Amino acid sequence: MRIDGKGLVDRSKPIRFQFEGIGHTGFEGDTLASALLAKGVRLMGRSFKYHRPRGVLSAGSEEPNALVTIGRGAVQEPNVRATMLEIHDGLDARAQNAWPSLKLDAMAVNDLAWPFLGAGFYYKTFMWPRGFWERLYEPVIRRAAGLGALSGAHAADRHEKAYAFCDLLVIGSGPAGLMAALTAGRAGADVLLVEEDSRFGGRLNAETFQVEGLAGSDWAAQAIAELCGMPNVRLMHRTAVVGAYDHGTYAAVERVNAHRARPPEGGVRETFWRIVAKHAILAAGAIERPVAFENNDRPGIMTAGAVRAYLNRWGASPGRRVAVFGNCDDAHRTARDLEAAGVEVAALIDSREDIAHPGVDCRVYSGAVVTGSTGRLGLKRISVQAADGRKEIEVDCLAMSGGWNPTVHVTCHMNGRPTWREDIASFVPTPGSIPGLVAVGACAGEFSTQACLTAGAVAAKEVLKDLGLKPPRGALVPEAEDTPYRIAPLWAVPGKGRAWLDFQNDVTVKDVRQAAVENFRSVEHMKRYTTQGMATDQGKNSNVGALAVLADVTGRGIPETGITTFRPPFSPVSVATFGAGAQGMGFAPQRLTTSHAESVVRGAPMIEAGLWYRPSYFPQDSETHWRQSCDREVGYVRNAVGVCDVSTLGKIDLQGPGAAELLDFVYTNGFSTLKVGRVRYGLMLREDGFVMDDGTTARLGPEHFVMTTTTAAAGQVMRHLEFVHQVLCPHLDVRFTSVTEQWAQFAVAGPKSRALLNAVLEQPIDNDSWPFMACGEIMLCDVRGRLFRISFSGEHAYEVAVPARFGESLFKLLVARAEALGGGAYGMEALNVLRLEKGHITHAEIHGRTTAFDIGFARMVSGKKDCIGKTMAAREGLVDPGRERLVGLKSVGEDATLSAGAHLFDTSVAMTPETSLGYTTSAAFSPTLGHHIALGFLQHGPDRLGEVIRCVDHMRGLEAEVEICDPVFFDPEGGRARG
Amino acid sequence: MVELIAKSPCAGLLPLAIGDVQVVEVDLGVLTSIAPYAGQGGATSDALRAAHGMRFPKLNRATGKDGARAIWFGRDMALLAGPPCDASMAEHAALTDQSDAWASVVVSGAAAEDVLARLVPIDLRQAHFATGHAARTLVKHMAASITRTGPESFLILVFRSMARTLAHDLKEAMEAVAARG
Amino acid sequence: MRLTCPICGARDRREFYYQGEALARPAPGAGAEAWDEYLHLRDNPAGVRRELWQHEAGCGAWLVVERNTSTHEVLGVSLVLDEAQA
Amino acid sequence: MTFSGLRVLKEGLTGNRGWAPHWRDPEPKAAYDAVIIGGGGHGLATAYYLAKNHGLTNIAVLEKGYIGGGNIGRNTTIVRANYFLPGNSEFYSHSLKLWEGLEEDLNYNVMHSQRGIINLFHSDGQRDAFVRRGNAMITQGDDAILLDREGVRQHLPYLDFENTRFPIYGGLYHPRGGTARHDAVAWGYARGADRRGVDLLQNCEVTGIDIENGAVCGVQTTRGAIRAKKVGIVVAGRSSQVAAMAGMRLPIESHVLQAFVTEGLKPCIDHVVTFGMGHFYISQSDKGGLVFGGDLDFYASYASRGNLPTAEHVMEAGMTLMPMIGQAKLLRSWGGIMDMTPDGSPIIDRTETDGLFIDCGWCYGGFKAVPASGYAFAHLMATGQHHETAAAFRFDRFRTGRGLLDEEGTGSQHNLH
Repeated sequence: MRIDGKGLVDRSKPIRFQFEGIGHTGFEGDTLASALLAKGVRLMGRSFKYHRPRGVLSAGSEEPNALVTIGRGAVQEPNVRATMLEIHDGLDARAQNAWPSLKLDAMAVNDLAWPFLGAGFYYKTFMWPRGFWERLYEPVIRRAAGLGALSGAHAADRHEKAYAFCDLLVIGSGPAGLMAALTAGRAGADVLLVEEDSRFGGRLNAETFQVEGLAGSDWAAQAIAELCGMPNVRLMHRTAVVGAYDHGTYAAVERVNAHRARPPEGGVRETFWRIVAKHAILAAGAIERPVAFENNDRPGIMTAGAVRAYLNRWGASPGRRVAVFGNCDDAHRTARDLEAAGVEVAALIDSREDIAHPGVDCRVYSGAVVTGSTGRLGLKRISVQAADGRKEIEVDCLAMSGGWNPTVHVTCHMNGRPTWREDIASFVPTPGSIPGLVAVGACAGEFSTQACLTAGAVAAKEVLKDLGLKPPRGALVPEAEDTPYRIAPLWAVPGKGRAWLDFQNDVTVKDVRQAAVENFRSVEHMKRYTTQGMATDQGKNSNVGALAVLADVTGRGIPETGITTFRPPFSPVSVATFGAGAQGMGFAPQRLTTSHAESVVRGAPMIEAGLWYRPSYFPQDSETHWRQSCDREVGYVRNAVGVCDVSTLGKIDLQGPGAAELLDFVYTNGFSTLKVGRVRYGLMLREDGFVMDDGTTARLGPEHFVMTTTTAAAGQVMRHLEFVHQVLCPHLDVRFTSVTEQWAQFAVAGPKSRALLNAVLEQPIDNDSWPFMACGEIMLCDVRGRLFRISFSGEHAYEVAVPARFGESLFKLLVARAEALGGGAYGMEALNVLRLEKGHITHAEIHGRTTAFDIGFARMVSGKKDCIGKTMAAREGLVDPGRERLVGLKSVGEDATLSAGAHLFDTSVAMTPETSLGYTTSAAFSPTLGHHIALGFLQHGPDRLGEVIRCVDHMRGLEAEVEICDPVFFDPEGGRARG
Repeated sequence: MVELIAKSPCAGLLPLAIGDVQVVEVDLGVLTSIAPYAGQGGATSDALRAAHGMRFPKLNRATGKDGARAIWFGRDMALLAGPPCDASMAEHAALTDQSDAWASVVVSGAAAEDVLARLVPIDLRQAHFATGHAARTLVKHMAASITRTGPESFLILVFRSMARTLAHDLKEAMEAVAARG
Repeated sequence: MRLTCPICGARDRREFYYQGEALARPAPGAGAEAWDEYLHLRDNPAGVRRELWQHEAGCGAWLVVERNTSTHEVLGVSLVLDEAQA
Repeated sequence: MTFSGLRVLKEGLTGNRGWAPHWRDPEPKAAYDAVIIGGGGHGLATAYYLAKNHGLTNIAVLEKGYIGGGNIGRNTTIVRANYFLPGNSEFYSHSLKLWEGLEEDLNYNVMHSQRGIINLFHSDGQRDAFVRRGNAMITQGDDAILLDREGVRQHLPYLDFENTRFPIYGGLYHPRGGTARHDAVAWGYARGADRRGVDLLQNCEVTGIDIENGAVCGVQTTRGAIRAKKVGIVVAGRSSQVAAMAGMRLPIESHVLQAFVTEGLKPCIDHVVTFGMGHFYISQSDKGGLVFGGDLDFYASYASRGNLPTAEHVMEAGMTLMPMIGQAKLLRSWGGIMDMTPDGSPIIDRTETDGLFIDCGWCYGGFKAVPASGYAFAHLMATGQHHETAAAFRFDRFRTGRGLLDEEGTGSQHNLH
């Protein structure tokens, strides 16, 4: 029922929206909850287990009952709190977890079966017959469980992340937060004030108190106006601080456009803020707690503070005839405010015997409790046990207050435990729980407006002191309401029926009692056994009540019983917001070579390799299968000349008098003996003796080297070099830096490679001027470059490097020349076949579990010097001849397909883990040899050359007899590379 | 004689102008990383001043000006941007040509700070990161060098191969900031 | 989590690479036990320990970080190179 | 009391007055034949199998807090047998077989759900690695199926197959893999052990291990001294501290692993899905929450809480792989303390002290191992001999290099597994 003249909604701005398919009108400033209550709609949801009819319990983000689904398809959002959802034109909200309709929900039969569905019932049944769990029970349970539904469509709205830094973060803009921000802001501090609500002011907007003779909400508006005028203060509303992390880092979610149907073009729905604050003041207020009595969960029963909020802020009375039930003076305000607003108050029921007169006209029952309620889809009547007997009172709304719980949650995010305060029967934050953060105001258990204002100012002054700033002069704290907070704990009203503690998860006092009986007496056990506190409100409404009931049945005090841990996030965060910027390609950078565009133009499928993209093969029109392209490209290299972009390999430039010594230490083999103008292959171990990486290193000058790494390990090797230099060998005077990106480098491989190069080099080369493993500077089309005569394919080959700006141009030139010579570009598939034919290893072989001994390179570990990994590589277990060691494999008789990942067995033995002698790492069809070849690791491998074994790939359904051979299948003498 | 055609890292990706923020690719000229050898820091700085008229930058700072700038580039390293590094420096420091290794862009405009706040995990506000300040940090997932070159302009370097991702990330941030109005 | 790099100042954890406890590399001939200790065995205290980190996405310096593994409190950060000279 | 549907019915009709404690809270005795330090999943399972398989019932489990309060109470509940190195394969294969009979064995519904696990791969190289793994699983007698891209699409149509940073090439499907209700596993073993006479001593923290001339003779606890000729240490997350009481250093560094759960949702993810390139894995609990996690925070920690960079990375992985979960809301995050070893594999071994045994180093693979770990550790404690399925989990493999079990191939840096 809307009350004329009350509330902060803008009645000149009506808004049309739908709930459950029915159109309603609300006003700008309304939430879905306030707008529906104003229309007399009380039923808004169904509970999780028993599908009980539910209405709003609260007026904030802790709401456990009124959860709805909005949007459709790609922007469908389930589990939206009606209490936080700002209505907007076209809003279409639907109830959840109800079928066929909210009013008539078939699953409500569960409520009749409640005696069989108590705490933990499912641990005791559904065990027979075996196998029925997956097939029958679980599917039924899964369908019944859950709240709202995802649409299944890819998310469509954009989200973003951002960083913010400040000297002081103020969390919450109620009286304490505003006063803290004003005090620090006026002193010139760098302040960030964040407010979860759409409107600054906190409870000042929900109460009728005056501050400095102004209405609370007006004073708040005035304070905000002053803060907006300060260049050193930033204000963020619709922003919830959801987590406190180490060293002053806070996570916050800003609902930038989440209160609209869709974000504007280019805009984001929400922003995930990483806030770094030197100091933080937590002024998050408090959350009122319900009282447990029989059927205390009916639509129309809500917290007293929520009733005041709807009445005072939104001008909407949740009922026409309201009763108020509480255990503290605070509840009396609700009766007073309602009466002042002309709403009929049927009764004020206070569980305490002696209370000061609340100053209301309605009938006051002291020492009385509400013992039950009736009304299937909404409250009709309450039963009251009063001093003068039992009463039945007709009401459509009950405002209940069990007292207030300070919002301690964020202070527990770093394992802090709150402290119990007997006088207010609540937990308060333990100082120091979050380094650099102080809690003030209601969230520190100070409940009067005056106390909140003062505490905010005092806390801010402490921060100013630490920042070395002068606090503003003059009397700062305005006059405000300062009534004491009187309460006598009332957790559960005795009774036979079910009294709800955790509304959403349907956990009742009975369930907690039963858990205790079954010896789930630890608060953690009770939580896990009953699911109390595991609903979407994470126990904000139920933890303390349930804990008190548990303490009572186990005969312990509340502090001894302890409390479960509050963990981030404070309020739920969309995965799209927390993971913003990653959908599609944003998850990791894309690295493109200079030949990328040209490769794409040539139709090459681009494959991912260590964040880079490389061409798989270059198809030609006549070709229908990648193998045809691959075989042709292999032919280029074996018979004419092929060109391949190898720029993705890591390149590290090392200079200085200590360069050679550093290389000697990181490589198993020596480099100080390498001549200037020569290249050498090097093997690099991890300190545990296994192979880390391999590659060639060229000596460009007496103290100047260029190391190449594999594409995959480039980053790891760079970090390793820094480690070795800074940590292990600081005495070495060497400097190194990555030049991977500086050079575009292309392999030119094949019998006609020199012919091709000589057509573009200013100084032609020959076998004497540029023998195998030679390197040096060259001039190529007026560009200074580098030429390395190295070969991964085993052919007469070179790698030519030019500054990257010329990469695309040179690639086109080289490919065109190659084509003129009967060759052309080749991709990763061909490159892999070529290296395999030569028995050259890649990370398929050096996969982190193989040693130099395993790959047959033991002789490459120099005996003359120490190197990283040398000692541990000599461990007895790593030099055992029985280890799986590298061999070549080729099919026997008619060619059979060999595959990588197959297991190796002796012929005619049962295939068991014990008889598995090894596995294949790489395999391909060799067009050069006309049959399949593979590399693999085999126990005693090199000692078994010539023997025939079985190669079995269950996954691909392949099996073949293979002959064990040397890993080098082609040109073992290596004459072609030298020729 | 065939001529090789040069192509800049951000060719076809930039410029971008969204809201009141602009991103343009800049040609910084020759880039040379200068890493002084042990105990050669002072000599390197003197040589740099003699040859190019600017000191070796202090930690997290840049010296020089547009056209000839020395940017602190990490532990014991600076990046000389502009003139070819004088050969005499080689006796004090390791010199490495980086001219083609980096994509260089300038982000400018009233909201440049807001745009970068979406991508960079350090405080780039004027009071904490003034003109002439330089940092090695991240731009979203990319290692980067960031230098404030003016009240509303930042010079950003990332690996050449990541130019497309840089342009994409900046564009999304600029659109989001612009949409806030 | 933030670490204060002696060169770059306070930075977010995402800029750093963590390697492990700061230990001295044994001599090549130190024996199997010494190498087993270096590579494998750890005191692994629930409290303060010295660790090796690298400011990988920043200046590239390797750091010795004194940190409490129970509270994540950082007691000190220094350059490995300075430690070597000290 | 035997649990059954009938029992639930009977109690329901009689006001649920007949329920009894799932386990007793006995006072500690002065001496036991054996004590197990640690009332987590592995410790409770050890006690259960000591009693069931070896008839040792005069034993106690010493738990410093409440039983099931360690990593068994905070994990992502995945159960699988998809290892490929000999030494691991047979162990996890045995564990899965025990899982498959666990409800009947314990008379407790641990909700073991064999919904199938799909490990996605994103390159030819990864496919080959998974093929090797799958072949090892088949050879071991377990199940594995290689799915191509279309095969994955049939199972997981909601993945982004068009516009994701690491394109999906296919997956290794392990139909018998799945999940279980983690707390119920602890409670089921606790109840099973208790019914066989084992004393479960909660709030009983071990403060010292008594050793006389090379042999263990008891422990000191916050509830008094307890004599025992055999002591088993099973305290994942605190292994180094407890081992130190016996003067041992372990090849372990403790790290934090975060996990996450969303608000309840109607069924939308029916399998366990893992995304190697993003270090991301996800399943949906029977209650409806999406349960997911990623990689370690990578710094040593006992704080059982993590920080933002890893959490963000996990969410980002989810968004590039399956953007349909964008509007699911993260409800809760937590962190567990992981015993990280130099090869990523566990230790079930005797120590240099007679009668003192240890079961540790589960990294973040401990949950699925609970049955086989308890089974093998009980065997070791009772017989002094390694159980055949766990013979490889020895200390000396690091010193000798013999029988290292490095499934990741990342080497001896503790946090890289």
